[in-house]
Amino acid sequence: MNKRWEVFQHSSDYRFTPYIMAGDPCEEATIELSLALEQCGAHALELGVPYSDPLADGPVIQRAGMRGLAQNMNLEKTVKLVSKLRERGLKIPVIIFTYYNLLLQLGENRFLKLAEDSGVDGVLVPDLPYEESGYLQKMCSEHNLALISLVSPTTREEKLVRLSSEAEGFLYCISSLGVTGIRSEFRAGLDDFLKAAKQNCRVPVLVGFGLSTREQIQQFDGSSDGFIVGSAIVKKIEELESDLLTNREEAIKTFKSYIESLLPVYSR
Amino acid sequence: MNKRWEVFQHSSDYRFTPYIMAGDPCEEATIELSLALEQCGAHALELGVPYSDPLADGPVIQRAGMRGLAQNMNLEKTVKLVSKLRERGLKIPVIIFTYYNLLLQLGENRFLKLAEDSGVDGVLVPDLPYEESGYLQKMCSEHNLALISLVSPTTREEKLVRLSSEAEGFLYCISSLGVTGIRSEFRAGLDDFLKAAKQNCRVPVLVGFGLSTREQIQQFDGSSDGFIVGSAIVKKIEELESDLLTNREEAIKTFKSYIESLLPVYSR
Amino acid sequence: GRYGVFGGKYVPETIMFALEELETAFDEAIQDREFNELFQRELAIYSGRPTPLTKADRLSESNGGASIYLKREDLNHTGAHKINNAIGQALLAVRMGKKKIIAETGAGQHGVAAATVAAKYGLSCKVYMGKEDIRRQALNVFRMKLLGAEVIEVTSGSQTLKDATNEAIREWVAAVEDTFYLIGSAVGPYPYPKMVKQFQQVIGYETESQFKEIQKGKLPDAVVACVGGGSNAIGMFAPFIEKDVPLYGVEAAGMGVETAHHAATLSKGSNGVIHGSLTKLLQTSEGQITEPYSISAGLDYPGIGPEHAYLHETKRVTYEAVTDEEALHALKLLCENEGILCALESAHAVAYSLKLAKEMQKDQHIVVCLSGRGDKDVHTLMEFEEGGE
Amino acid sequence: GRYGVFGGKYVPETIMFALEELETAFDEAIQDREFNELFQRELAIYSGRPTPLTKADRLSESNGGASIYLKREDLNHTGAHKINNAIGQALLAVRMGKKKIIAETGAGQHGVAAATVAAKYGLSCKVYMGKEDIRRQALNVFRMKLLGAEVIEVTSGSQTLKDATNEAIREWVAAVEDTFYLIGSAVGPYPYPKMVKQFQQVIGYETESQFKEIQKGKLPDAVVACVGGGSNAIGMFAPFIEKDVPLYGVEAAGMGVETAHHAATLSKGSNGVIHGSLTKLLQTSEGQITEPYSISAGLDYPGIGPEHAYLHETKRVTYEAVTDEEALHALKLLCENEGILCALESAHAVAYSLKLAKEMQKDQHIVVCLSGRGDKDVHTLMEFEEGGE
Repeated sequence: MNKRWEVFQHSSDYRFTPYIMAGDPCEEATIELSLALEQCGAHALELGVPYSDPLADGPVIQRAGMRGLAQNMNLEKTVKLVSKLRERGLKIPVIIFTYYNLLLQLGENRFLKLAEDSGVDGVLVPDLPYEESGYLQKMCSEHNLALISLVSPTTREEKLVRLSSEAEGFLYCISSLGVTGIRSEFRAGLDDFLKAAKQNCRVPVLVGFGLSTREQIQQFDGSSDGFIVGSAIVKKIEELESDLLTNREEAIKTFKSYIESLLPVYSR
Repeated sequence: MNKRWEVFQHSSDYRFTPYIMAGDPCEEATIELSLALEQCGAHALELGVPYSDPLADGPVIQRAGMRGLAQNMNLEKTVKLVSKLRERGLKIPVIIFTYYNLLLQLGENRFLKLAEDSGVDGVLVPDLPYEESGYLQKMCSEHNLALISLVSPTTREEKLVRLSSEAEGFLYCISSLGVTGIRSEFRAGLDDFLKAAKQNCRVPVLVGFGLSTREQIQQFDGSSDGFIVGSAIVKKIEELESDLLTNREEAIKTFKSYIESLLPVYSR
Repeated sequence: GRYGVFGGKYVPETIMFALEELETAFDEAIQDREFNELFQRELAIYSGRPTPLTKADRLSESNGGASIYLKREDLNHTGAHKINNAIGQALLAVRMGKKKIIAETGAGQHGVAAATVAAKYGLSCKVYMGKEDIRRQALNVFRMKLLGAEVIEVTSGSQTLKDATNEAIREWVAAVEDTFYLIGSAVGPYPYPKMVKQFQQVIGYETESQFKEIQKGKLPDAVVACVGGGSNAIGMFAPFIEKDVPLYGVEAAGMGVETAHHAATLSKGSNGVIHGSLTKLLQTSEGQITEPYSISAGLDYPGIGPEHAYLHETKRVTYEAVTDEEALHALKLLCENEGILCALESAHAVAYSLKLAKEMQKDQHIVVCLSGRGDKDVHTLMEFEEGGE
Repeated sequence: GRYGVFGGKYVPETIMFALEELETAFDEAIQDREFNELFQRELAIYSGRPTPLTKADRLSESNGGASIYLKREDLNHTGAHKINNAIGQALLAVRMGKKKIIAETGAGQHGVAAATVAAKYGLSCKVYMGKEDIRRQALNVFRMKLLGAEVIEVTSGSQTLKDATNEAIREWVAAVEDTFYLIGSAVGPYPYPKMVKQFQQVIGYETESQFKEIQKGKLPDAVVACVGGGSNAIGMFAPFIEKDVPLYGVEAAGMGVETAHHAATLSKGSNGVIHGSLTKLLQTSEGQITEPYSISAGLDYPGIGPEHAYLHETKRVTYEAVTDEEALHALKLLCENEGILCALESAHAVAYSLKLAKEMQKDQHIVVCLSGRGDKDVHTLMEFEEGGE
């Protein structure tokens, strides 16, 4: 476990982990948005990689991916972008969120080496379930990267025990079935699921998928150690797209006040 | 055998039997065309009845039928038209050319009574072959009407013998396979067919289907006793349609000179 | 050549010899074991017979009353029972040494079947089709051309099936010496009605043995088929006519038999001659044949096979008429409940079966001839839906 | 769940349990004699199996070389082999107590098959279809709606099959607890490739026994099938893989494998993950999946079933690619010589067989899987003809 993860683990806050898409709407914007998020109190950052076929994502993140693709953003550049973030002073753990096919084409080994060198802290591959992740798991350990595990309310009990006890970085608990996206209601019995997930977990348990308001976020404090917000933030970035390209300073200001409005008071 | 047929039979001319469509382009025109044809030397007249489905006719006579239908001409009116022709002095035998369905709907008996009373001399039903004509044959005899038989180059020998020996009025020899219409060439072996037809025949043997020029007509003199011209005359009537409706005297003059141009010199 | 007063050969003398030649050749062929085996083999290996007898469980249940079985002629090659007859006549043409076939077509189904067997057996093929139908059925015209057939545009009369048939007969009269006329339904001059029945009766005989196998030797309590010219119906009825099985023929009532827009030949027609045969037909009092109407192109014929006229007169078969709307409704029900999109023609038979089933007992069984598939009708259905909405 | 390195389950954790549940249910079902008998009975009584093996006499003669036999999957209910698998998966869904099915579709053939079995077995059905495909295939969309299915327009990505599949998977992730995902080809996460093969292998087993009956116990000298996702091919190859029979899979070369417009996944693709499975696929060097092209909508898929990727790598099956033009030419030849209008997909297999036959002896025999009928392609053919003239 590296230093950044140690800080993350030992935080007593209700941990805020935002997701943004690399290259949306351009590389420089991604850098400034990342820094702004850290300034707003983010404890870690998920950086998505644009992909032609993001089958775990809803429409908001799909569109962000299209914008990223239009910028010729790819996995290699996303990893290298983390170097730049580190140069610009980003301190929080950064997790690369990538579909498996992108990893395969770049080469798993090449990716891991590059990620390690660039200051990446973790990898999350939404279409690589535990059963298929043996090799990558092993290689991540060798490269000091956390392979983030996702667990879902549909995950069988014995598997949940195993995944939660072996989790590194944090354990990603999917709050509702379906793809990423904004939701107005959550699944009944979610608290029991989170409780079970926490039982054997040595790392913070974060809840994600569908959270878009302060009220929704606050409802999971207590049952989880932190939360992930993706689509809601990406949607705000979409709204700010043209300003982010031409009047970035103003846009970042608006963005930060949006993030502040989202966060529970006590997490800041 | 009535008087009109007797004259027809005993003529020494190469007999001219034209075909026109009743009601084409109007009833009065049919009357005047009939009288004109007699004046030009016709030995008998075939009067067609407009029918929706004239499957033995080519396009020229099909169109004439459409014009007749548009005038509401039908079988009953066609028969009654013959009365008017007689009143106007027509002396030659008149044969009603009708499809069998029209006869059936009017009623065979009703038709025969009406035909006899109206001065009709014969009936020709192109879709009633010998095999199906037993009843009509018998009834025609009772009503002093000749049921005209058609024979074709495809008629089997024994049938040809029977049809030609039983023929009344005249024997209609089909000069070529196919429907009525103008043809530029005739079937090889036609002379042998006509010869065979004449062999047992007690009535004149007429050749028809496809004759449209003086040259064609002359070629059958010798092998037959007369000829039928349908489509060529009907086509001329079609050309004269508007004049026949509005400037009839002039049209009839033109028509007569056309007929004269068609006939072999010696038949007039 | 008669069925009571109906039938006969009302054709020009020129083709009488050909009908005799055809009758002789046909009678010889069906006495010939080799020919019959060849015919059966081609039906099996080329067209996929036997076609199954499918029990329509969900449809029967939701409808109530008797169970409905579907004889699946829709599963034949080219999508309807038409191919049975086309194969039979084409094999006969080959046996007679003919190299050319001609055929008439309305919506194009029989034209496609004729073009298909012509391609299969190496014959040339001319298909006569009304100008109006060519416009409406461009896809089928294209298919016939793909199959190597020549499609002849018919511009006479009302430019539809009736006129295409007239024109095919005219062509036959002209080319009778080397041409085989492949008629598509149980109509036309004798021996065509007999021949078409012979080649279509495989439907009924298969049904009988399949039903007996399922129902332990019993016969169905009712057999239903749609009737245009009547080839699928006569083929289906064939083995049952002499047996104690109620038979139902279903005509197209179009917009209603009380309107001028229907094709209910038996219900509303009178005796007359059409296309070489004395039968019932739709005509004016003067004998002009009228244009029939049905949403289904295959039932849209002003005449009917002469044996049906006879079976109607003798009351051996009950003929009923079903409207466009009833047929459409039945088509949808069959689709939704059984996953089978049937032809609009067949939907008439289904519609009547649904009525009949309701009046029958739960332990009784109706067999319906599903004469063809409905792929060809999707355009019509779409237009109707759009128009109706 | 692997074929060499290929296959696997590359899906979100949320649906992993469903794949396990499915695999267990499937393994139990195929061990259960009653289930197998039911499946075989439905294939026979509903879809009309066995489909015949038709010898293409005139085509073979005019081509020269080996004789060509056609396995007639075009005669199945709904017009293609797709229904075999749809029936199998639907029966499994019913057995598992699922009431809802979802499916993806490109041109609409699998969508129609899925909607058909949903209607037949009383399941609700949602079909995911790209917006672009909905526009191009309005008739099939209408058919699915007639069958009672809901057609969901997919506006993501390139709005075609690939994206419809992504969207169906997304829906499955959301509704996994009560929904059965009916995949249409031998693709997707394990156990789908295994399951689709199991339900399609009836093609191969029937072919083997039919061929042996005709040729006195011999096996064919070559077996050819087209490959998009590869379900008809894997079903056809199944019984022959372990035997000494040369097998050929035919991909779509579109405008040519040297151009950017083809769907030749094995010839030109590289290892990658698509729709839950590690296989060969068409992609950029960075891993973005590219849009394939073929005149045939059913071959127009950027991936391929993982077992084909394995059979390709081990060289057990020879995979070749055939262009649009070659396929069109073969389609016409088959039409003109045999009276069979095959699907554009199947025409690729026919085209390759014609090449292959020429290199073989007169007393040798090729079996081609005629995976579907071409009625659905007539519009495309017409457009192509018009464009070409």
